[in-house]
Formats: sequence, structure tokens, C-alpha cells
Amino acid sequence: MAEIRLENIVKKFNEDTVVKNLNLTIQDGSFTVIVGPSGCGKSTTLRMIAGLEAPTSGDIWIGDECVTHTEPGKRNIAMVFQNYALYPTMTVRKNIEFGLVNKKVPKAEREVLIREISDIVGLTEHLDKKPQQLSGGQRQRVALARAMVKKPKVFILDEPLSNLDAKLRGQMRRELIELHQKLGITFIYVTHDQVEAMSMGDQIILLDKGVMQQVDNPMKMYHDPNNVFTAEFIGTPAMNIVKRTEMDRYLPDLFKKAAFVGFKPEHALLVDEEWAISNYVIMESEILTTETLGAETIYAVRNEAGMMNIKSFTEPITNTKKIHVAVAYDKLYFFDIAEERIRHSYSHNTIPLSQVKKPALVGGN
Amino acid sequence: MAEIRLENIVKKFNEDTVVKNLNLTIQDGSFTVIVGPSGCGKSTTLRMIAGLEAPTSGDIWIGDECVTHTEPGKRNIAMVFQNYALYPTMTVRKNIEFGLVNKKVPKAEREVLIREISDIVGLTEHLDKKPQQLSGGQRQRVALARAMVKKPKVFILDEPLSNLDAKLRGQMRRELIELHQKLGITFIYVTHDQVEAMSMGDQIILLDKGVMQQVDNPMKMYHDPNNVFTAEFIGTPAMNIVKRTEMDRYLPDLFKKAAFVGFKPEHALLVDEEWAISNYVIMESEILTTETLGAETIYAVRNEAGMMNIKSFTEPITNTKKIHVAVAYDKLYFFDIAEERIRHSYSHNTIPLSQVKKPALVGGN
Amino acid sequence: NDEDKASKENKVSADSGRTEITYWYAFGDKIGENNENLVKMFNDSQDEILVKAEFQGGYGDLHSKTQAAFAAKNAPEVTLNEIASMGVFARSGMTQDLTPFIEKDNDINLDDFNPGLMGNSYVDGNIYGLPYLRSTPILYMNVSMLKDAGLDPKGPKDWKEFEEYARALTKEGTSVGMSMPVSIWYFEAFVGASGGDMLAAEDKEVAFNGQAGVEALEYWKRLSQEGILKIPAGDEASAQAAQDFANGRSAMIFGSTANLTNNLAIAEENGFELNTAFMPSNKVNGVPTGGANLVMTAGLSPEKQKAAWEFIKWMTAKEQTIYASKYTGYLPSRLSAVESEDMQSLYKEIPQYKVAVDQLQYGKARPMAEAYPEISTILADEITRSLLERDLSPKEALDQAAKLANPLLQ
Amino acid sequence: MSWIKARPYVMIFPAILVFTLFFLYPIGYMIFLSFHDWNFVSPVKEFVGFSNFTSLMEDAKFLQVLRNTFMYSGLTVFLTISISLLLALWLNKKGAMYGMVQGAIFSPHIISLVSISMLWMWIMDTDYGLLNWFLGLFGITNIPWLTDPKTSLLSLIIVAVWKGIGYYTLIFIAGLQSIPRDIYEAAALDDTNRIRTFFKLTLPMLSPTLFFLTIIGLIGSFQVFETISIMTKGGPINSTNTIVYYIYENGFRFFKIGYASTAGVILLLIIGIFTVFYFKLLGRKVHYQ
Amino acid sequence: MKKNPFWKVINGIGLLLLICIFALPFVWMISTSFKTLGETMTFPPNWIPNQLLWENFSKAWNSGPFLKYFLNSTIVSVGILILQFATIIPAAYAFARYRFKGNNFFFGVTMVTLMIPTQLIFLPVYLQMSAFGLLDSLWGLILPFASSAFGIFLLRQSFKQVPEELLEAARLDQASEWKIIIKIMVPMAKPVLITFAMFSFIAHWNDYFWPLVMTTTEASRTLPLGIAKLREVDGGVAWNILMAGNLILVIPILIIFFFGQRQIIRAFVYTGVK
Ligand SMILES: Nc1ncnc2c1ncn2[C@@H]1O[C@H](COP(=O)(O)OP(=O)(O)OP(=O)(O)O)[C@@H](O)[C@H]1O
Ligand SMILES: Nc1ncnc2c1ncn2[C@@H]1O[C@H](COP(=O)(O)OP(=O)(O)OP(=O)(O)O)[C@@H](O)[C@H]1O
Ligand SMILES: [Mg+2]
Ligand SMILES: [Mg+2]
Repeated sequence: MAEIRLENIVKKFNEDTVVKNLNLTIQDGSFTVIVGPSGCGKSTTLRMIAGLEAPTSGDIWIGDECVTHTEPGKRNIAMVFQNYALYPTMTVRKNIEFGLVNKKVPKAEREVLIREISDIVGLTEHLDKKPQQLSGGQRQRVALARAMVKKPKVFILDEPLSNLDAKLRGQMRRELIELHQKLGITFIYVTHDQVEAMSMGDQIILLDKGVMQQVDNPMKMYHDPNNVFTAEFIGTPAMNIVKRTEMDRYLPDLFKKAAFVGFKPEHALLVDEEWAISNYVIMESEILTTETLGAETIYAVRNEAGMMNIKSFTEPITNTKKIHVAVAYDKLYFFDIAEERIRHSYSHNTIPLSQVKKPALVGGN
Repeated sequence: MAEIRLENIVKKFNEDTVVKNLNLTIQDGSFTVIVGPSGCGKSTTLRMIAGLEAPTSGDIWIGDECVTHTEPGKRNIAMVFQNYALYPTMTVRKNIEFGLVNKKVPKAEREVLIREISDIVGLTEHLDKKPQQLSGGQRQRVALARAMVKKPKVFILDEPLSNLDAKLRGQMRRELIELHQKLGITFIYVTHDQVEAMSMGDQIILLDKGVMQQVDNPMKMYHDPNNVFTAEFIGTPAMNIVKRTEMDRYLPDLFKKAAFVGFKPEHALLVDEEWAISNYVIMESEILTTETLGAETIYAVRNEAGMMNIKSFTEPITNTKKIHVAVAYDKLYFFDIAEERIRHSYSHNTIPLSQVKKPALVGGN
Repeated sequence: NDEDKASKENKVSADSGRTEITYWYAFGDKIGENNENLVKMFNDSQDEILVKAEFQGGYGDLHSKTQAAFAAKNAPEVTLNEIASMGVFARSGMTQDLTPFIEKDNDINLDDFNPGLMGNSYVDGNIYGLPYLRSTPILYMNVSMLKDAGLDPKGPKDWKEFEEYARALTKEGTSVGMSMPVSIWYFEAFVGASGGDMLAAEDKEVAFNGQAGVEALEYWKRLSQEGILKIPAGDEASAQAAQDFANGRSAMIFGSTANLTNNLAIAEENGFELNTAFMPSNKVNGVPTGGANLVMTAGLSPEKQKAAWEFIKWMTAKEQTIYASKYTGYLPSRLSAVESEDMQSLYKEIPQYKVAVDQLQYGKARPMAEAYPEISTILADEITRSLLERDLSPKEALDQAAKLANPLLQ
Repeated sequence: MSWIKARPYVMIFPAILVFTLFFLYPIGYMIFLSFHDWNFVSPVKEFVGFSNFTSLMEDAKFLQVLRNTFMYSGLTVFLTISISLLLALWLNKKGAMYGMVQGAIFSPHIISLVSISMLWMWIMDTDYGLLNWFLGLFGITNIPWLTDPKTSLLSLIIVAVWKGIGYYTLIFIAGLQSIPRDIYEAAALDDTNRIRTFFKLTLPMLSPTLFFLTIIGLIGSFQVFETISIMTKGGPINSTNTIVYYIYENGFRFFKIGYASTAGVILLLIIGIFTVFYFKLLGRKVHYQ
Repeated sequence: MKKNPFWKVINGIGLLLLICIFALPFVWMISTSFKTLGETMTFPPNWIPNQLLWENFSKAWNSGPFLKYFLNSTIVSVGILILQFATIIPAAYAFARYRFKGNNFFFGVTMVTLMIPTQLIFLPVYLQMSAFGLLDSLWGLILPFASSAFGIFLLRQSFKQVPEELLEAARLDQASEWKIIIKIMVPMAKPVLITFAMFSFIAHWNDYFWPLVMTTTEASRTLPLGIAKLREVDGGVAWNILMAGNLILVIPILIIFFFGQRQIIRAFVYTGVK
């Protein structure tokens, strides 16, 4: 059992409270992703779990054991660092072996373990190279192997992919998912990239300024944000959120108690001028920029309610700048003055996109 | 006029030919993006245009002038380096001013120029800081300002965004597009990130091992690749390409002369088992991993033709691993044994996605 | 390593019951070998006393190390004092008054020591050291050049002749008559030749700015300005002068008697004939002596004192004096040694050796004031200055030196 | 927990112990002696208050020694740094020839000062020296390098510069190599000429190196001893006497320990004030990456 | 950017001139060491001796117990090096990596020692050594240099540059602090350590002053003193033999330098002593 519990964890650096009364349970065997903007305390939280930093108050439990004062080396946790932190003077083999030697694992056994692990991560032929001689992806794998070989109960990864280029990042992401499935142990993964968070985690913890904002699975997080912060954080481009007052011209008689109204860029449709039906908000807009990303296109548009991003999967529009943005009422999100979500009577998620009657689209050229 | 022409450019480093007989015209006022894998000669090409490197043979023209032997400072080119190359010992103001002083611009005029430019890039309040005191995005802007203030005819940018995090990168990307529209001068932009290339360029030059593979606008590049290299380079995930022989079981009687068959991940549909119509290739497959990225989901699937990536914009499928992949015949790409494209009698691009009759989709959970 | 060295020595002394004493000496090469050889002979000659000889650098190094060792209370029992430093060591209580030993000991005959060398043995009326490796400056001449210039190879007798020699031997651009560094030792010789002293009686005041000193410096300055006396300055000036002489760029140099062997060898190698002569006289003959005296350090146990005395006595005895003189070219400090057959046959064979011995009849003690080393530095500076600056008269320069030096003697 | 607290102290203890025994305690002892009159052997050390200090400050010789020291240190450091900076700019290239030259100019650094002093005494000999022989080929004759008070200090400076250049050059080359190449390219695109590039980019980027070398160089040259002791013994006419040699001379040639200690205290004060001043004032202007 | 051949030639001549300025004195030294005494005094100097007088070397070597000197020099230089490593590595690590009360103070103390010339302190040290009974022993030559402020300074600089994650990774790997130092820090600081070792070795191998004052017998003397003995002669110095002695002194260093030279630039680029 390696369920991890943080109880009333507070962490201060001098007078700065970096983590504020965190209560958190990470299920055994889960792939938990911690996300949040830079400086929100993600690394600090991880480091407290690993024992590299002591909490100012509160307790940390791994399984049935309170490890708040246990040394890092004794917690049975392995960590993969953002920049891998490979020992640069040691070969790949020595890097992997180092922890085993410290644990006094006998030589023969070590050899077996190293052989096994390097097979798994595909490093067998690089065992005698130094880290500098490896590519980014290979280094990543050494860091993984070094962590895995110790057969830890918990696997902590702090932004392990942020140094890799897009292509490699995609590949490593998939390898990590597979690895988690294979090992079945608890993964705690930190990233500030929400795409990564969405694609990898089965539980996402969203932090902001040391306070937990939402804990949910990725789809819930995406479709059902608790507050403005979550809504704006998850999804690229972010959800468009405007003051209700600005939306009044388009939505004169709906949900007066809401302070903010939001909709996702991909839920907006670009439609012909003439077209209008009752259960859609229609906003006359001007296209400012168009980013074509192969299969999808992102438009930045301006209308009377402000600037908005629209994501579309049809051919890009190049023949006109004037456009109408249409958003179905049931795709709107409402937030109160404290930026908390006002949940609506019917859920957006139950109605599949394909079943909604679609307005005629403005065609690309 | 600042059209740039490269004529028979060859560049060797010692015995390595890094650029092989490049002929290229970059239109005045265009936003040209050079892409290609690492080490393909992108930077070298740029540096030859800027004059930082002399071509081994061939000539470079800017407008009507042959600049092959002109000093970099005299070419009226500004460059933004990958890591900005700001002068670390100078304040932001001095950084921007440096080139002007060299050009002997009088002090009063310099002040005006600096004020203007720092307004544009939003650095006015940071003018007296040193580069180390700025965040990545701000440094980027200093580099831009320094380049812009010289009012160059050509603006060269070598992977200027690769050091930034995803969020900032998106923002800077948009700013650069706007800047180009505002200034109307020639931009040459290097990146190895094809998403960037697609979203920013109005002309993309794809290089591989010092040889030009394709020059086209982004959509043409995306939808109408000239060869396997382009097809595999543009798009994430990359186009699925398999040997025709592997596809034979699904495509028994079509295009025997093709050596490779490909289709884009987003052109594949995941359909019910029973469903089958004649103008679709249907491949019984197994889902290996699922990446949910908010609005889209990427599946890695395996079937008898091999491993494939499928991109779908519907709710993720979680209830089954067995699935059928369907690709319309007119979404297939064919390549000959030399990996060159075999263009088909009808173009894929003229038929909008929405008009194709759709098979029933497999629903999400 | 160290411990087993120590224990080995302990064993030697324990086994034999010999009294161990340490002897520090200066200089390596022939001089060093001479010291080591003599000590070995002494140790072999008896079995009461065991002497360990240790090289300690030049006189300067030897002196500072002796002081430091004194402060640390591990000074050697026997050491050397450069003769001008006899006073400092004696008066600060570092060296032992030898008078009682001499008085008690019948073996030693003070009268046998060359009186010209004894001046520096007495401090405040007591004997603190015995002459050991001693020298005196003499004039070396390139006889071949003298002959070419039609001069008497015997050499000049007085300043007047010296000047004539120098003039005759100077050939513009090829050679000068004389090459001589600014050395206080030679200056002492010139002052002595004019009948003067460096310090006034009782060492309370300098005397070098008197008539004799001014005369000496004026003489130097005149010859140097005429270009017949070349004065290389600086610390290694004597080495340079030696080189000039070796190359025939100067026909004469002054030098210590200790250089004779070396100079003979060089003359032979470079193919010229060498002769020696007295330092030229002016009003009188009077030369300083040089080198070092053997001294015993203060505060020893009676046993060590006895051993040290035995050693000093043996080292300065006739046979050893002869040995050392022949080995190093230093002067034999005992009259009996000079008269010995050994030495006489040497003088017959190489008459140049005899000059120095003969000159000793005019030997004078060097000043021994505590501040004399510092005064020498000051004086050398002022002399150099006067030689370099045309307008600075010798009198002024010497007065200036006196002004700086006198407070040091208070 | 307490072990964790004690750990750093345990780790620095051996080093600090060595420093205390062999540097700090002696310094304390020296300060003690500077208030006394003593000649090594006399059992009493007579307390004299500040009289050593006052007489030292009135001693014309000492004042000249101070002047010599400043002159020597200032010029040595200035010349070494400027020449080696130029050499570094020149030699900072790849190639066997350049490697050889770098090795050659560094080689004086590995040879003992004693050997070097003897060698140079010979080279600078007025009549037989290599230097004058060489200059003679150009019609310059008989410069009395070490024997004329006008040139003697300069001669010592030449030796120090000659010895130091290789080491400094190497460090400068290291500094140059750590300057990113692309800022030079940026400057090229800004149409910058060489001189401006040097003064506006290279020099400021090298400022930490300059800083380090100036401090190390000054401390080192304040401590010059061997060359003087062997080549000139402070002469002629006191023209090359610098403070450490002066201290040694007074203490061990003239038996004035208190006086020498006082000069030592003054040397320490000078070095100390200088270092603090330099760190405080110039340190701020230095660019660190 | 284009090199014209004229400048190439000028450049080449310049480089040769540099080599001459810095290496010719040694050539002269070598040449002198083979000459007869008379030949050393000829003017202008002969670059190539009339005959190779190898006996100068044996004369120099036999002028004292040179084998003993050689051994002592080696023991002292190597001994100092070993002790320095033992003291500076933990100290530099503590200064670089731990926050503790007095960190700055003790580091300041360390730096102060950098400013003190040995000529100032030898007398008290001499008295102290005498009190410990270590005078005239190799220990007296080794102990005062058992630590090095310069070494601590350099090493601290390079230890500071090791990223914190590396240490944390090691701690998670259950490595003790000691193990971290030995297995991670030291290997990473290798170029700096080698450079420091070179400088330290050269300095102490060549040191003249300290052994001169601290030793009184041949048993504990080092090479430079043996060489100096050749110079300490009342009368003319035998330059040929002296130079032969100096060559004997220099050769081991030359060999070490030959192997270490490449490390130096690397070390300085690496430490940020720049
Ligand atoms: N050792 C420390 N001393 C003082 N403040 C610290 C320390 N470590 C972290 N902080 C502060 O704590 C806050 C949280 O830091 P943390 O590293 O946990 O952020 P993060 O969420 O990991 O950010 P990023 O995404 O940039 O890595 C930051 O404001 C940071 O400045
Ligand atoms: N100065 C040089 N000397 C030798 N080879 C060089 C030099 N500069 C570049 N090359 C080589 O030329 C090839 C092309 O380099 P270039 O920098 O143009 O690649 P790139 O396309 O910009 O790659 P990246 O995306 O990694 O920046 C590479 O193989 C590189 O190793
Ligand atoms: Mg972090
Ligand atoms: Mg590049």
C-alpha cells in the first residue's frame, strides 16, 4: 500500500507561505498530475513528499507510515528531475547502479537488475556511455531507469519533459503512460503544461499560489471546471471569459446572478451573417489573426464583448474578416462574483457534439 | 525592394557539404519560414543571408544588389538569435541603442527611436534594467526591439521562441504575426517546430540535409506534400505511412504502382465493427494508448498494417480496445519507390470534410 | 624517516658516549667540502666528540638562521660569524667569551695567529672567535695585457701608479683598466690606505666622511669619470667584474684571495697570464680582512662547551689551517702554517698565493658595530649615488650617509 | 539533528586549524611585536607603544620603500594585464602553433623564481647580457638594467611581467572562450567596428576575469621577495627595495624585529584596505553572468 | 575575414618571436649547462656549446646528497598535496553547500590568509615548530601548507556550480554526504583539482625560502636548497654547473606541465574564475 496523504501541510520560506494548508490523498497506483502556474508550489509539494524539504507544519503519510521526519533515502521514493540530474562523471551503468550500491545490494543481483531495467528502457547498448554522449530522450530514459531500478513504491517526476522538443516530448509522454500501466505503482507527475496534464493523468491536482483549486480526472477538469482559474488554466487556447455585463447586449435576459460568462474556443462556430436561431448567442465579430495549425485553425476575433479565441477544425477562412461567432446556450459557463462556478441545471457533457443541430458553416477558400 | 535570392548556394564545412546547391527566392514582404530537422542547414542558410558565414560558392542577392561579399553590418538585415544574444553588460536601452550609435544616428534622434520602439514592444518601464533582470518573454522583446529599431529591409529570426514555455510561446507567436503585418518587411524565420511554421508563415521552405524538399504555403504543404519526407514532417501526429504491400490486405486492387500509402491521423474515423462501405479502407485495430487533450483525443492503434496514430475530436473512447479505423479513399496519399508523391486524378483538398458522407461514429463513454 | 634518523644518532652517541655538537657553516662548493672534510677528520681523530656539520646558505642566511635558532633555543654549538658581525653576536649575548678557555688551555698559542687577522676576534677586550676561513682583497692583473701595454707585470704600488696603469690599459671600446663593483670592503681598503677609519673609536660615530674617506671616493669618482675605472653596480657586480676580467675587457680587478684558484683556472682556459699584487697604497698600507671566525654559542653546558672548544681549537690548529688554505685558497691564519714546508712549497710553485699572505702585515679589523650591516647599505647607496650623479660631490654624499648612519650608532 | 548542525564546522575545521596555527597566530604575534623592541635573543621584549610606527613613518627610506612597492605593484599588474589581454586576443585560436605558443608563454610560470632571477640577472647584465646583446643588434647599447637606480625597478617589473604573462594570458583565454560567440555576431550585424567591439563588449564581458586577476596580481606583487633578494638586494640606492624585502632585511640583517613587524602590520593594513576598497567599490561594477 | 598572405607571414613571425621571448632564456639555460666555465663568459654568447660537458650535471648532482634532496622534494610536494586535498575538499564543500552561522566569517578568514606573505610569518612559525619539536623535519615543511586558501576558493567556486538536483538525486539514492563528495563532487571538479594540484606542486617543488629557514640539516633539505648551495660561493659562481642544477630542478615540473597544460584552460572556463 502506497497511498500518500498530506495532512494540513504548510510550507513557509522565511515569511513566504508557499504551500497553504494542503490536504490531499493520492491513491495507490494512480497517475496523479499536479499542475499550476509557475511558482504555485508544485515542486515544493513534491519535494516535501520526497523528503528533500521538510514541511513547516503538517504530516505526510505513505501507506500507514508517517514519514514526515524520515530521510529521503529511506522513503522508498524515486524521483526524476526536470533536468534529469544524471551524475555526469559516471557511465549510464554507474548512474543506474549508484543507488543500489548505497543500498548494499550484492554485485550479482545488481547486474541482473541493471540488465533487466536497461532492456525495458532500451538502453542496453548505451550502458557504457557517459550522459553527455546521449540525446535528450536517451538521458530521460537513463533518469527513468535510475529511478525504476530501485523498485520504489512511489515515482515522482518533476517536469521531466519540459526540456525536450515537441516531437520527443510526444513520444516520451506515451512511453511514460505505458510504463505506468506496466509497473502499476503510484506516479506523481508535475508539469505546468496542461496538455501534458490532460493526456497523462488519471487524476489532476490544480494548484494556484499554494492553494488547491480542483482535484478531478482530466475530462471532468476540462468540461466541468470549478472556478474561473481552472477554466482559464485548462485548454489551449484558454476558455474565453467575459464579464456578464459585457455580454448583456447578446444575452439580455439570462442568468442575471452570474458575474462572468465563459465558453470554450472550440465550442464557438463561425457562421454566416444572416443565420440566427434562438438557442445560440450570436456575436458579430472581426477576425484579427488566423493561426492555421494543420487540422485546426485558431482565430483571434474582436467584438463588442472583447477579444476572443475561436478554434475551428474546418478549412481556414481567408476571404473575409467580418464573421459571426455563434455559441450554443448550453455551451456557456457561468461564474459568480467570487469567480466560483454557478452550475447549471443541465450538464453540457451529456449532449454529444454531433447531435446538436448545426448552423451552416462559413466555408474556407 | 528587398527580395532575396540565393543562387546555387553551396556551403561546405571542411569536407561536409551542409547546404547543397540551394536556389531560392524569398518575396519582398513575405513571412518565410524555414523548417527542417535539426542539423539540416537552416541556421547555416540564415547565417549566409545575414553575412555571418560566407557561402562556399554561389551568390546571394538582396534586391538588385549582389551581397555575397558585403559585410554583415552593411546588408541592412536585422537578426534575432535563438538565445537572443543580448549584450549582457548593457542595459536594455544601450542594447537597443548600440546599433544606432554605430550607424552614427544623432543622439536626439536615437532617443526618439528608442522611445517609439520600446512603446511598441512594451518595454518602456524596463529600459534601465540589464537583460539578466528580465523574464524570457521580455528578453525576447528586447531582441526584437534591437532588431527593429534599425529599420532593416529584412528581418531574420533563428528559432526565437524555442526557449520559451508553451504559454509564452503562443503569445509571442501572435505578437510576431502582428508585427509582420504592421512592418510589412520581409521576415525569414527558422524553426524546427512545424506547428510554429504552419501558424506563422505565408511561405514555408522545408529543408532536409541541406536540400530543399518543398516550398509552398502552409496549407498546400499540409494537404499536398510532395514526398514522404514532407508528409511525415508536417502535422502532429505525423501522417501514417505504410508500405503498400502491408496495405494490400485492405486495398487489394488499387494503385499497384504506389510503394507507400499514407493518411493523416485526423482523416481516419473510428467506426463500429459492422459498418463498412466501399469507398473506405476499413482496418480492424486495437487501441494501445489514448491521449486526451481536451478537445481532441489521440489514439495509438495497432493493426495488421502496423502502428498508427488517429486523431479524433469526439469524446474519448474508453469502453473498448477493439475498434475499426476507416479512411476514405480520397484521403489516401500515395508515394512511389523514391518516396515521391504520386498525385491522384482528383484532389483531396477540393472536397470539404463536411460534405463527405460520414459513417456512424463510435461514441465516447 | 625523521625519527629513525634521530634514533640512529642517539645510538651512535649512546654506544660511544661521545659528546655531540653541531657546527653550522656557510657556502657550498670547495668551501663546503673543506668544512665537511675537516669535520670528518676531526671525528675520526678522536672518540670523545662527535661533530655534525651543516651547511646553512650564505653568511646572511647563516646569521639569520642562527638568530632564529637562538630564539627557538636550538642554536648550534659552533658556528661562523662573518667578521663584521662578531660585535652584534657577542654583544647581544649569542656568542660565548672564549677568553677563559684560552687562558686555561696551554695548547693554544695566540701569538701564532696572524695579528693582521686578529682584529675582529676581540669584542670589548674579550676574545669571541678565532680566525678560520679568512681573506683579504688583492689586486688581480692580466699580465698579458700589462705586457702589451709595456707595463711592469709586478703591478702598481700606490694610487698614482695604479692610475697610470689603468690609463695605459684602457683601450676605448675594447677594455678598461679596472672593473670594480661598489663594495664597502674595497672602500674600506681605500680609506685604510689613506690612513682613515670607517668608524670613530668606540663605534659611537662614523668616520668615513673624514678626510680619508672623501679622498678615497674622490679618487674613485675621478677614475670612473675618466672611463678608466668601470664601476658595475648592483648585487652581482662582482660577478660581472669577474666576467670582464675573464674576457679581457678589464685588465685588473680587485678580488678576495679566495678567488685565486678560480681566477687561475679561468686565466689558463682563456689563455692569459695572471699575477697578483697588494691593494695600492696611498698614504699608508692598510687593508681590511674578510671571511669568518669560528665562534661558540652562549649558554652551553660545560660538557658541550668543552667539546665545542676542542673542536674550535682543532679547526684552527696549524695542520688544519694548512689543509683549509690549500683546499680553498683562503689565507692561512697561523704564522706557523705560513712558514710550514707545505705552504712554502706551494708559494714557490704558485707565487700569486704569497701576495695575500704578505699583505696581511697591513691587515686591519673590520668595524663590528651592531648597526654596521645597515650602515654599509646606506653608505653603498650614497657612494653609488655620488658616482652616478656628476654633480653630487663625494663629500656631500658621505656626509649624507653619515647623517643617516650616526643615529644608528647611538 | 545536532550532527547536521555540527557537520559544516567539522568539515572546515582542519583547514581553519591550519590557517590559525600557521597564519593567524603568527599575524597576531607580529602585531604584538610591532609594539615592542626586541632583537631575538634578549629575554625582555621592551614595550614601546606606537614609537615603532611613528619612527617608521618618519623614515625616508621606508617611505621610498612604500613608493617602490606601489610603483612596482601598480606597473606590474597594469602591464601584465594589458599585455596578456592583447596576447589572449591574439592567441585565442585553435591550431597546433597556437597551442605551442600558449605552452611557451606559460612555461616561465613553472620555473622557480630563484632560477628565473638568476637567469634574468644574466640576461640583463650590462655588458654580457642577452638583452643588451640583442638590443645591440639595433644599435642600442649598454643599458645598465639592474645597476642604475633609474632602470632597476623597471627591470624587476619586466621580469615579473615576463613571468606572469603566460598565466594571465591563459586565464584571459579561458575568459574569452566563455563569452558567447553570438553576441559578436549580433555586433557584426550592428555594424560595429573592432575597437568598439573590444571596448563595449569584450572588455565588459571580461570584467570578472580582470577583477580576479587584478586582485590576485596585486596581492602577489605586494609580496615580491625572491627576485629582489637575488637580483638586487634592494639596490642600487634602495631603488628596488620593496616592503617584504625591507621587512626581511630589517628583521634578519639589521636585528630590528619590532621595526620589521611594524612594517609587516602596515603591509597587512595596505593589502587589507586595498582589497576591501576594491571589492566594495569596483566589485559593484563588475558584470557577473 | 579573408586572410591575406602578407598578414599570415607577419602573424607567423609574431608567434615565433613570442616563443623566442619566452623560451629562449631556457634554451640559453640548457646551452649554458653544457659549457665550460670559461665558455660561459664569452661574449657574444655561444648558442651551441663547443662541446657537451655532461659532467656538469654529475658535478651538480654530486655536490650534495641530491638523491636525498630529490626524495625530500617529492615527499614534501606530494605530502602537501595530499593534505591539501584532505583539508580543502571538505572545507570547500561546506563553504559552497551548507548554510551555517559563521560561513562568511570563516570564509573571510580563509581569504585573509591569501594575503599574507610567508616572509612575515616565518619567525613565529619557526618558534612554534621548534616548540612542537618539528623543526628541521619534513613535517615542518609540510604542515604550514596543509591547507590552501586559494584551493578552497577555486574549489568552492566549482562546487557551487554543481546543480542542487544532483545532490538531491544522490540523497534519494541513499548516498551519505561523504559519498556525495567523493563520488559526485570530486569527479565533477576534476579539472579544477588537477589544475590546483599542478600549481600547488610547482609552487612547493620550487619553494626556496621556506625550506631554507625551516631546515638546518641535509636530512630534510629539498632540491632548491641543493641548487642554491651551488650559488652560495664566496667568489665566482660556476654558472655552468648552476644551470645544470637548475635543469635538474625543472625537468620533473616540465614533465608534469606537459601533461597538465590542457587541463588549465578547461578548468578556468569551467570554474568561472573568469
Ligand atoms: N529554497 C527556497 N527559498 C525561498 N523561496 C523558495 C525556495 N524554493 C521555492 N521558493 C519559492 O516558493 C514558491 C514555489 O516554488 P516552487 O518551486 O514550488 O514552484 P513551482 O510550482 O514548482 O514553479 P515552476 O513551475 O516554476 O517550477 C516560489 O515563489 C519560489 O520562489
Ligand atoms: N562552424 C561549423 N563547423 C563545422 N560544421 C558546422 C558548423 N556550423 C554548422 N555545422 C554543421 O552544419 C550542419 C548544419 O548546421 P545548422 O546549424 O545549419 O543546422 P540547423 O538546421 O540550424 O539545426 P538546428 O535545428 O539543430 O539548429 C550540422 O551538421 C552542423 O554540425
Ligand atoms: Mg518547479
Ligand atoms: Mg540552428
